[in-house]
Amino acid sequence: MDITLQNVVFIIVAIFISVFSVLTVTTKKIMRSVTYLLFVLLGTAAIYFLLGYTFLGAVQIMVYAGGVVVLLVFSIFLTKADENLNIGIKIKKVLPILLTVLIGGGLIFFIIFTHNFLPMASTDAIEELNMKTIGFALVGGGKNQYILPFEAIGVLLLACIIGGLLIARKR
Amino acid sequence: MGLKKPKIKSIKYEEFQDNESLEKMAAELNANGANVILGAVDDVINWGRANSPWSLTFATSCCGIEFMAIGAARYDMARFGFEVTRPSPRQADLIMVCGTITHRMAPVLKRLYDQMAEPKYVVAVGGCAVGGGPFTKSYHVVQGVDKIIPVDVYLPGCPPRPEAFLYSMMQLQRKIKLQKFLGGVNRKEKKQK
Amino acid sequence: MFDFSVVSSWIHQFLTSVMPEGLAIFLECLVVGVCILAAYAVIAMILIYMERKICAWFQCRIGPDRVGKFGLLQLFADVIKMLIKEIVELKNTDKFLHALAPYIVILSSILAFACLPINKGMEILDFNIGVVFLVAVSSLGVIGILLAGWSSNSKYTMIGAMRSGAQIISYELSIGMCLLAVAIFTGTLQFSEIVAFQADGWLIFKGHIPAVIAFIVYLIAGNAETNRGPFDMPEAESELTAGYHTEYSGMHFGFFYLSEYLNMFIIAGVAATIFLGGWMPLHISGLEGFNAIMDYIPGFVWFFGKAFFVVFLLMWMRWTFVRLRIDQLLKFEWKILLPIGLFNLVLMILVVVFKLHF
Amino acid sequence: MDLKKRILEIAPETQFVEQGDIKAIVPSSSFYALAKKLKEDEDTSFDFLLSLTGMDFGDSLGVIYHLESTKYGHTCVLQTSTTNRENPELYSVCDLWKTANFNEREVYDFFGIRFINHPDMRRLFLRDEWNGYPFRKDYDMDSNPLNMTNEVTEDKTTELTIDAEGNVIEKENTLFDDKEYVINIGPQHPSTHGVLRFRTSLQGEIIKKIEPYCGYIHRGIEKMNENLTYPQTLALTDRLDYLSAHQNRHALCMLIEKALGVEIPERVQYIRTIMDELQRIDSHILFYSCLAMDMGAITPFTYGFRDREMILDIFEQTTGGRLIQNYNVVGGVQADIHPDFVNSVKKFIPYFRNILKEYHDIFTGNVIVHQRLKGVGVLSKEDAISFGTTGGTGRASGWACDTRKRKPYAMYDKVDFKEIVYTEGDSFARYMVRMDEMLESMKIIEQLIDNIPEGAYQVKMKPIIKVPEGSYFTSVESSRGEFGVFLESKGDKYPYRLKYRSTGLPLVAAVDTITKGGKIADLIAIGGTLDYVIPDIDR
Repeated sequence: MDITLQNVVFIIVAIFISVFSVLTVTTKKIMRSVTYLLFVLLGTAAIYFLLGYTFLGAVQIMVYAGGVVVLLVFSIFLTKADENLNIGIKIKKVLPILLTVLIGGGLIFFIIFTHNFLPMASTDAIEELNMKTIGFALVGGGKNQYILPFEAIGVLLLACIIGGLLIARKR
Repeated sequence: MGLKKPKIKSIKYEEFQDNESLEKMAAELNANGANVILGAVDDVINWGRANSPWSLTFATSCCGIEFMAIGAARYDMARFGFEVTRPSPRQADLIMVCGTITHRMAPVLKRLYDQMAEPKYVVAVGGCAVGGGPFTKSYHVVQGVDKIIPVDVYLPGCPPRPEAFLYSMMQLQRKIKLQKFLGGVNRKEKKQK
Repeated sequence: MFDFSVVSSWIHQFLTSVMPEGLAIFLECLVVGVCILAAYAVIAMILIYMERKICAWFQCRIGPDRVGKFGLLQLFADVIKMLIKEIVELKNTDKFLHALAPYIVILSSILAFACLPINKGMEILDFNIGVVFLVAVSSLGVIGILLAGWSSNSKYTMIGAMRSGAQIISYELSIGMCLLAVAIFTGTLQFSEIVAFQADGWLIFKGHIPAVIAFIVYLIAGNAETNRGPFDMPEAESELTAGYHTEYSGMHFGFFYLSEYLNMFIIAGVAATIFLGGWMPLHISGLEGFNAIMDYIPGFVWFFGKAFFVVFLLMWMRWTFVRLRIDQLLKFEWKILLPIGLFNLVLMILVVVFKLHF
Repeated sequence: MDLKKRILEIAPETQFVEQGDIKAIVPSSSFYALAKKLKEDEDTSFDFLLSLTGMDFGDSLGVIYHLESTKYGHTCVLQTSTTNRENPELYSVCDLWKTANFNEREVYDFFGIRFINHPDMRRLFLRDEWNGYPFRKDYDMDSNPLNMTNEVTEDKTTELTIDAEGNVIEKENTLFDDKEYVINIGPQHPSTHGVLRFRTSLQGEIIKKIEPYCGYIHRGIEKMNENLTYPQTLALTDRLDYLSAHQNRHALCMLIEKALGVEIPERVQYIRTIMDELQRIDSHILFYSCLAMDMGAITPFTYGFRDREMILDIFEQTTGGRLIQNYNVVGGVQADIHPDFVNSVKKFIPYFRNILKEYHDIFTGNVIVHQRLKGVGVLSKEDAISFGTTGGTGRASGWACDTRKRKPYAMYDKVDFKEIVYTEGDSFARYMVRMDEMLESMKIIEQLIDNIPEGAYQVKMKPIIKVPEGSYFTSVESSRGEFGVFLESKGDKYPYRLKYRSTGLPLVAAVDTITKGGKIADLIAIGGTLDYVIPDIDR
């Protein structure tokens, strides 16, 4: 297997994501944890861009990096969070943790080894998805189109906004 | 009405008034012993520092109004690159002590000075900052800011005219241009035993 | 019309002829990256010089004129000074985050800067969802600001950061509305296509009323997005000393300073691209001779000319108006600007559906 | 109504001193009752405490109160004292007049007199750990060397109260508790106009409480005066409120002239009046500029300074000084006016009339300015009188407190001008009062400038001036309120006690009341419109 630029970039991004994922859960400072999470999300976006899913990548940045992380930072500001996350692992919790790790790891390795990956890098699959296709898929009513879920999410968000306003009003 | 000729110990008054002889003195001080490359780098750095001293917005009394005046239309210190006055000591290069420093203010001024990032310069503006001014005999006035922090340029007057402010800034520029960042030291002092 | 893609494809062909394609692309990326950084720095310096001169002009002053001819070297002096100034380390703070924050801010503005199409064939990041990408990366900057405010461990910076966060997040909506209106009109989200769409007339002329409304709303919201007066609440010199970057010194402060100006340029550049035709020359249908002459002016001149015009408008705003209060500012966004944006969106849809545009 | 009889009715032990201004000496035990009566009775209603001065009489320590009624305009001077120098205690009047709060703290700071029932007995100007009381005659000047340790801010204060048995006990009050979000604005802050410090308790962006800390520019001018001859004391008045340097000095000169009984030539009166009004315009332009700058508009700031320079040129022509003129002397003015003076003033006025319109165009008419100023920081008329916020601030609240109208001096009773009074009491009214006052000032100058009579510009005075024994008080309308000078003389060439009624101290005392419930940004706008000058507050 020859090493293409694609592969090199992928490996770099993968290492980036892995390192920061580990840091996110191991750091003892909550603010740093959020920052590392930001890097992980940005790395994920980079993978999307690498795959040619630019729309997904942009949405990933906008919603997760720009939205969720900002929300997290704000909530940390507004609540009185302890500076350090000194949560030691208790003996009671060791078994469930181990179980989760084993099952999760097993699942991932199972998928990796059994799934038949398409040879992405060799074919010219790196073609940007047309915006129009996505747009019509989102608001179209035909087969494999998503008007119903789209509307449902819209109503849900509206309900969230109204609920939020109500809670804020009461204070 | 003419001014009486003042006497300055270290320099002739005519030379003190004349910009060229001051520049000559500066060149002489600069001339000896700098490495060619490092000296050139030094010159660039000093040129940069000298032409952009951003001052802290700091004023305690009367001189502060004249300080505002040099920022405004007629005197316009922006011409020299002193334009930006930063309200945060971290970002300022220079503190113009405009006005009297009292005993209560002294620790605060010291703290402001300590908060500034190197390189930092101090101009003592007005009689009060230079040596207590009309309030020397007061129980609550510091007899000059040089009792608390090192001063680079003294600017007398009560309050000094805006032109004098600009002149003091130019003197400070001269002083900055004499500094050695990389290429050696200005003056070698013998180590005391 | 000069097409820059001729140059870039020639370079690409030359490079691929002497080395494998992967390496060539890598090299090109490197060169482009360096070019972006250089352009970023140069434009920031031009902007700062411009701001000083324009502000001096508004205020009956002269502005910098002693350092170099017309004070042209003033900015170099500032940069040299700032580069070698001490970077203060604070006690009892998270030093890593404190040092990281300016880089996040500058990263976001460089990424957004790279989206601007400067000339025909000279688009660096030109996705088919370019507009969405721009909005996405520019929203990253707010994290840097929040981190800067938090990690300085000072009440002033904290209030500054909170204000800034609330302000940027709110005004992003209005910007989104304006961009959406444009997207509806042009039917694309790709910057190069938006520009190409305006070949027979700039959008502000083609789209008439809704486009003009969108342009004005965009200018206001853009001004707020860059934290410049009259919306410079987070920095509000007279209230919070220097807002979220109070505790930053040396080049770290320099990054905030640069990114503020560059963000302004990005706002202006996007406005120039989507409303004023980007690098498209001014064409008046019927006047063929005039159009031909206009075509001789290279595209990047058009682009920068328009962008700097918008920058001038923003500076005019800044040096004229009084600062708003934070609650008034948010009220202004949620109660006035956003409804106008939504209404304008509907208007734009009507215009497009009934083909009322030129 | 005979005030003397009235006072004797309430407090029969009162004695009257008739050297200089008539002064009623009241024993400390009956003082509070008398003060309460004088304030609350319908026919006296002394609702304005003009000045509160601490005094060291040598054997006893005391306080002198200058009271005035805004309803009837009559005044009276009360004095009370205690002979206990170790532990002096007097009754506080801060529940009658709100301005007494800060003034009593000042007296405590300088003389060590503790006021019973005062809620917040802390030092006002000096550091908490200061040794001794500097204004006492037996104070050792070297007892307090420069202390460079950082100040510790206490959140607790003591209050002296009287318990059921009539004993004085100490009570502890809390300024800020630990849970409050307190930020420190100042002493080095771009918008406090110098070195004032506000500790501000916030709830989000909303201000819950403000505690001002003064003294960062306290230079002890009043104490220094006690060792200076009368002509020497003049020099320090200019440095008090440097934006009404001329008016301050006018007040002190007037006081000394009044005490000596010197008749001042009319030419001098004309010149002084014109200079006062020019100074007022100068100060109000600066007010406009600084307000604009505080609110984030730098362009109006430079416009203001551009035009201010023209007034400074006129000053410089005649007096040789730009900001601090040192022009008035006892018996006249330092030098005759410059031959070009009349011309340049006449050139300036029409120019400035036009410029003022431009100011209104660029700043007053702006929607954002209206949003920021209207309805923000309202001070009611009662509060204004109680705090003694004279000047533009008082007039914006509907209190016609212009000294030029109330107690005319110099040429003010002969010229025609309107007293600008607004009733809203908000920041915008405070701003508009000053903008309109500039027009009135120009009107006054126009009436005088052409008719300056010929004559001497100075009365020859004796080289050593000795003011006859007694106590005197005069006040002028300075740029930002009633500036009063109180002089207690023992017949020496030095004043025994010289006290300046600060125009800014009542404003700072009122800040907490005005800003309550506002935002931080409002504090800046309010501070801008209150227009205080810190060296004047701290003296």
